[in-house]
Amino acid sequence: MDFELSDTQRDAQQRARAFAERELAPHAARWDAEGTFPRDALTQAARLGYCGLYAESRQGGLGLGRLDATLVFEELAAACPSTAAYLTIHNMVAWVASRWADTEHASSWARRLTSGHSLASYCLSEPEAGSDAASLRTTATRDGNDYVLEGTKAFVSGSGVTEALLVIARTGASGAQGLTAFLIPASTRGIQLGPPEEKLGWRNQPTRTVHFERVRVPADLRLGQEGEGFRIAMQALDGERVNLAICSVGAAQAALDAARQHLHRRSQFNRKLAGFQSVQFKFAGMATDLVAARQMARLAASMLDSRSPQATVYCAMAKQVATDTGFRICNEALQLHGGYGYLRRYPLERYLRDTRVHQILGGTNEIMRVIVSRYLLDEVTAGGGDGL
Amino acid sequence: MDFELSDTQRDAQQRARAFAERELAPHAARWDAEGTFPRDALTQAARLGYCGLYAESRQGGLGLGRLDATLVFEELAAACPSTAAYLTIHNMVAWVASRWADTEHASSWARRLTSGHSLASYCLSEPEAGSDAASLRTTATRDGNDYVLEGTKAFVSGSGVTEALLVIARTGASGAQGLTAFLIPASTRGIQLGPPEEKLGWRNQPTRTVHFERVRVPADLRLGQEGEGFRIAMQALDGERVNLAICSVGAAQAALDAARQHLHRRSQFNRKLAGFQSVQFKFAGMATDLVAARQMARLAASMLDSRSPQATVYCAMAKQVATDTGFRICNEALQLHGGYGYLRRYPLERYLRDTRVHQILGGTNEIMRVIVSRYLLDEVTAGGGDGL
Amino acid sequence: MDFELSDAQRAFRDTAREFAAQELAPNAARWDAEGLFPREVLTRAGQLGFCGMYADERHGGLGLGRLDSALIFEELAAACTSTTAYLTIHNMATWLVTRWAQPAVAAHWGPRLTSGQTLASYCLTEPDAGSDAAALSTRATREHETYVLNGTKAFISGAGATDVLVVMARTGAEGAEGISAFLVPADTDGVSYGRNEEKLGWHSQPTRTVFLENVRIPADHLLGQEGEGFRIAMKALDGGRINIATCSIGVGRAALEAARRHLLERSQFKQKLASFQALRFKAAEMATDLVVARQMVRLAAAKLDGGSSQATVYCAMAKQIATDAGFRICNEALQLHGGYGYMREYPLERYLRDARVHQILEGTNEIMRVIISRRLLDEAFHEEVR
Amino acid sequence: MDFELSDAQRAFRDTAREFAAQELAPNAARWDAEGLFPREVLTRAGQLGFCGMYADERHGGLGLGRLDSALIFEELAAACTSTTAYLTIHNMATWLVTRWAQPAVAAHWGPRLTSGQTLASYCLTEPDAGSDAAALSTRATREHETYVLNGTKAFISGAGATDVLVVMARTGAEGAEGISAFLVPADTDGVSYGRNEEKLGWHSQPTRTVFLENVRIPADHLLGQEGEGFRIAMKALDGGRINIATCSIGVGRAALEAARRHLLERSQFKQKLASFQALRFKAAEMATDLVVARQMVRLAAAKLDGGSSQATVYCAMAKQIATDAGFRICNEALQLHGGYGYMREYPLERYLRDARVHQILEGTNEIMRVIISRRLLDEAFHEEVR
Repeated sequence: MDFELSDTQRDAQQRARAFAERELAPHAARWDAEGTFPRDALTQAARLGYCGLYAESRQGGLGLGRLDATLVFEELAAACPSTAAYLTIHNMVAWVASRWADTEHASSWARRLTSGHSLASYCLSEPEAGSDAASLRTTATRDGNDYVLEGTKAFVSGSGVTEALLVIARTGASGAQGLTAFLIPASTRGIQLGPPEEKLGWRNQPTRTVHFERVRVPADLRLGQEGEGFRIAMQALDGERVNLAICSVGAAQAALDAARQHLHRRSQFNRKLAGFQSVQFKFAGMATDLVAARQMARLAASMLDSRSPQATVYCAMAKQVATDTGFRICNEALQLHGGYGYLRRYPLERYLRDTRVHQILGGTNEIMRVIVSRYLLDEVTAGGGDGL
Repeated sequence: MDFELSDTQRDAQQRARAFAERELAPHAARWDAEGTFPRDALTQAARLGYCGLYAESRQGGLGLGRLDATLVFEELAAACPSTAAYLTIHNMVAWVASRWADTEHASSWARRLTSGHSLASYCLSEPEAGSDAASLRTTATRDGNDYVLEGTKAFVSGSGVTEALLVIARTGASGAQGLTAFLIPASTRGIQLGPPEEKLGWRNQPTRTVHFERVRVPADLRLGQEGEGFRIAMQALDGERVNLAICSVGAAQAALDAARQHLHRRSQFNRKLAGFQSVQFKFAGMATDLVAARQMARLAASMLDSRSPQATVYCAMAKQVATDTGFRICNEALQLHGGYGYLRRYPLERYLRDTRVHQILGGTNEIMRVIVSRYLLDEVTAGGGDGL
Repeated sequence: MDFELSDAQRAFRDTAREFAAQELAPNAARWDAEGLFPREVLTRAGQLGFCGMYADERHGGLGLGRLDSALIFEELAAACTSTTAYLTIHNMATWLVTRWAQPAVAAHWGPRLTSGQTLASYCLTEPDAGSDAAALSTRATREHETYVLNGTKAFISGAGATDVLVVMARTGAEGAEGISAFLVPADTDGVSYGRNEEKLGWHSQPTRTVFLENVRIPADHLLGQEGEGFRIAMKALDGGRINIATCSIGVGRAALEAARRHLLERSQFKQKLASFQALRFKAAEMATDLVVARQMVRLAAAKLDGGSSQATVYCAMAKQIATDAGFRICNEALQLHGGYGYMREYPLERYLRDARVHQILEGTNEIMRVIISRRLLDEAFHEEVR
Repeated sequence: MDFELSDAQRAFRDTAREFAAQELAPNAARWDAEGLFPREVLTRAGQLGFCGMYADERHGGLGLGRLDSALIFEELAAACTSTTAYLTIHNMATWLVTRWAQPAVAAHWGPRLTSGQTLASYCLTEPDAGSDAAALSTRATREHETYVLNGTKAFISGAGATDVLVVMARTGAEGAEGISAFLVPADTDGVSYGRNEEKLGWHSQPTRTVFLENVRIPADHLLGQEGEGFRIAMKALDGGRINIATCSIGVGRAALEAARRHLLERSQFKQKLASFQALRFKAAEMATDLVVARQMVRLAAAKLDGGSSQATVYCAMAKQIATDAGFRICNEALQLHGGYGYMREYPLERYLRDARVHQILEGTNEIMRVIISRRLLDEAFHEEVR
């Protein structure tokens, strides 16, 4: 057991921080205000390998571990939570593509994703199947060398500006076993986009409903085998939960840093805010919770890296704790700013808006509790506190 | 709408406070340490009418409203939470007896209870039916002019030192409709008591399991009709929830007062504890929550008084909020005392122990949420926030 | 002690509910999206008396108590929190004018304000005096029959769209005793505005910095006496805190109702959300929190109506509890909506944005704790606050 | 960075678990009820090295790190928190002696302490210097080859049943720099004890006030140098905080396991409690909180082992988070047991009573916030604590 970052890890962290401060931080407020998708910055990020951080190296990814990836995502999220969060989705898809592409056609797409030449969206949720992925209704019907997709996917991040869609669709019977994964060019005929949703945050990435009307996809863009889609989707989600957790940590760290500066700068009643004990106690609580949240994200990431059979449980724990903590810290940092925190001139209200969705996406935090309690109470081999 | 106490109410409050300070406060710690049931003090309380506060006046009760009763109970609980809590149970039974006694035999018992000549216990919960009262298994079988009771009641407060037992038993089919209420002399043959339970708190009142083995009860000690038992039990519980709520408020007020004194007396780092802003903020939060909890208890009591159809919901809300708040305030007041709070020399650890059970008794606070959510989500006529 | 609404109170509430359903609810999302200040609707509210609820009847007010007013504000806020919050500020300013202006000034402006023809802003906060109002530095200098005002006021609701400014300025020495209150017509020379601040919420009302540069007003525009301004401001704030707390109750109630509908309509895992016990418990807690908060607000309003010497501490308690509860309920209701909660198509994200500032305004909730602890720890009033 | 336990760590943990199951778990309830200090069992713990876990091997210690020790303490605390908490104090005192005593004194007392033949108490707190340790007023006056100690120490765990006292006393001026540390054999003339304090929990260890009246000890019983006592005490406290935090993890774990069993066994409304979603969510949150707290404790222990300059702040964080979580988990587990949780027949009420004091001891959790905020707000170390 060793809690220190290696020199390599520190280097990666520093490089990410420098990149984020240079390429993301100066623009984040504007992207948010104008709803600009930061394509150029993502291209810059791709040059550092950030579009395929943990994608397999045989497909052009950096092949890093998930723990290493959290170091990068945290730094990016501290500068622009929304951009970092989109990038984690792209990385998730790039990883799935790199891991399950087993045809030349699919591999060529995987390499386009890991290199950042193409960007990706993830199409899992449906209007009637949010938390309950096993009940998906979008169908993919085999027809010669193609599959024909029909259905609707909701809450698709990046849709409209991305080139590739990872789609989970039903090729077989109802339930989890009937699902299959496909990597589909966004320009394929029959793909219709809904209008961009107006959202509380994540405003620099479009979110749309995606309709599939007789969308014909060559069979060599299927990822994995028929029926393997649910397992792929769940594995992808485990990683994405850690990613969302660490993005919340990054944003919260930025909020805490902003609060610290404000407390030293602003005076009331002839005293710096930093001199009031109630403020100090609040700040101490925020800092402590932040360190704990970061540890949980890293612990879960390392469980994924070591392929622990309990990784799913730890990812769920980390996602719940870190995204709840992240939002709370952003909210408390806003409060410490008083009226200024409510204004767009300061970044706090943006952090609050951007982190809020982390408690919902990738499985709501209620679903995280479902996962943890199932392990705790239903599985034969699970212990109580001891088995954790 | 009027939030001020009337002069009569203030008088009642002051009288109760004076009684509590004289007869309860000086002995509470000793009763707790030695497990002494305060029979004499209860007899004194009876002289003021406190054994039948809201029992019907035709049976010797004071016939007060529930709101008036909360004023008395709060003051008693501030001096000795455990004694006050027992007294609320006695009052509940006395009220049931006074309300449903319809024979001379039963009425004579009702008058003994309201006058405090006899004390009462309430036998509802069973080892296998805690929250789920409708599934009670204790049976009462009609045999000529008697009923014969068989079964076991758990967690019976006062059992072994009280003279009368209010017992809910099954006379009919399964479910809530098959239950009937009886008032049974504790000396009746066949009633066997388990050993006194060792408990975290409420140590000046014995808690025992009560076994009924062929206990023969004259039919004229039945309260109400056959099949009315569940309804009686639930009405009794509504009132008892308000009582527990206000007992928590009383204990919390005492804890807050103790904390206030301590903060003015104790210095650290050359400053009174009351001078530290973090301490001030904690104290302010406690005081605010306490006022809110008291309001909820009074609101629910007034709903009972006006026979509001929503009284049950408000009683559940008040019980959950006030008992959670009461425990939290006692716990925080203990913390403000530092190491001293952990010692028996100070009353805080006793307040903590005594209030803890209020979150469990009279329906756990989880059951309170069941009640509120049922009203909110299942009843056709219920509104959301608007209907409340 | 009596917790029932009177018939008159029910009538006010019903009128307000009807107005809210017709005039506010259908437009709230649009006003938010487009940043529209609904001047006309406010004037229509004035026709019902809602622009001068607790102003006296001589000046066209309804002469209601704070408790009565809270019932009305709750209904309006459940339909559009942001607009109602502005309306409460207008009511506060209107009350100030009708209560403390000299007769001629009150006679002129009072009926205009109570009828909603004229709208008001309240100018207390300054860039360097947020929580510490007694440290404000805007100056008002007496010159013959006029006062000349110079200074900067920050976070002024309605500024730029209103006709009258109630301004706290320093006429004397440092500290609270040197402050006086003034009525400043917004079209007076020297009044200018910063840009409309972009904010997390409260989009249906502009927030601007107000610059006062040699603003010359007649001397009779002084409200109350010289040096009385801080006391007036604090009295206004007691009521303002109840008002903003009521706005939190209203929006919390709307959020709870939306959550309730969603739980009853939406299915996952082949069951209505309303059948999942964990979500049921959450809804129960939200409802309970709402009732607790509402009781506290009504208690505080009654204390203010009754002239209790402890009204300030009750108002502070109500403000803290209700604005915290309001935000929490909105946030939890958003969560119960899942992804839909995050979208503008549903009102939850707006509720969250609008409710958030209530924990900051009219004294942050930290300042509420300062007030409460000062009374209960430092002073001898402990026994009375129960 | 590596979150896995090594084989050696697993072995220590398993040994501790076995010992705990055999020697502590079967007796914990009785020790609590009867107020027994289990001296013999502590000596048997010493035979496994558990009385000198991080004392050096030269003096008979195991020479483990704090992280390794935390693994052992967690196992023991899950079986009997109160006894384990005392054992952690003994370990702290033992480490102090073996690390700072002069060679002859260390050679004499070290092996006795690490083996558990001799037990120790740690005497820092005074009646008027609780959180403010630097203000302590016990004096130690040098007289030739002796020191003479006078003063009163409060809340001393084990006092009256232990053989050695590690005492902080003032040899110089006011403030932290004037404090020195001493080893005082408990049988020295002038050492006397107050009555065994009645406490909410921790009944298996006596707590007494220690009176020092002209207690004369050889001058070589000074630990470290004169004036070094406060620094030594603070170093000891860093470790002590991890220890007490670990005790909270242990008892929290035991409470969670009990709750888990209860949920799986008990039925209401014809269903297992484990099938009610609201209770399932509660259990999930308890488990998550436990894992969070354990990670924080291990992180802090690793920082201490690695000699991090920020170890103190991590230890403070771990202490606050873990002792708060431990109490909360015990309290929630009690609630999940309903009425049974309140009865001594079940261990929950004991867990609650034992865990409660961890939020107070070794610096209250309020003092933890003082430490954390001082470092992160006042000093320049912010960037390193992540």
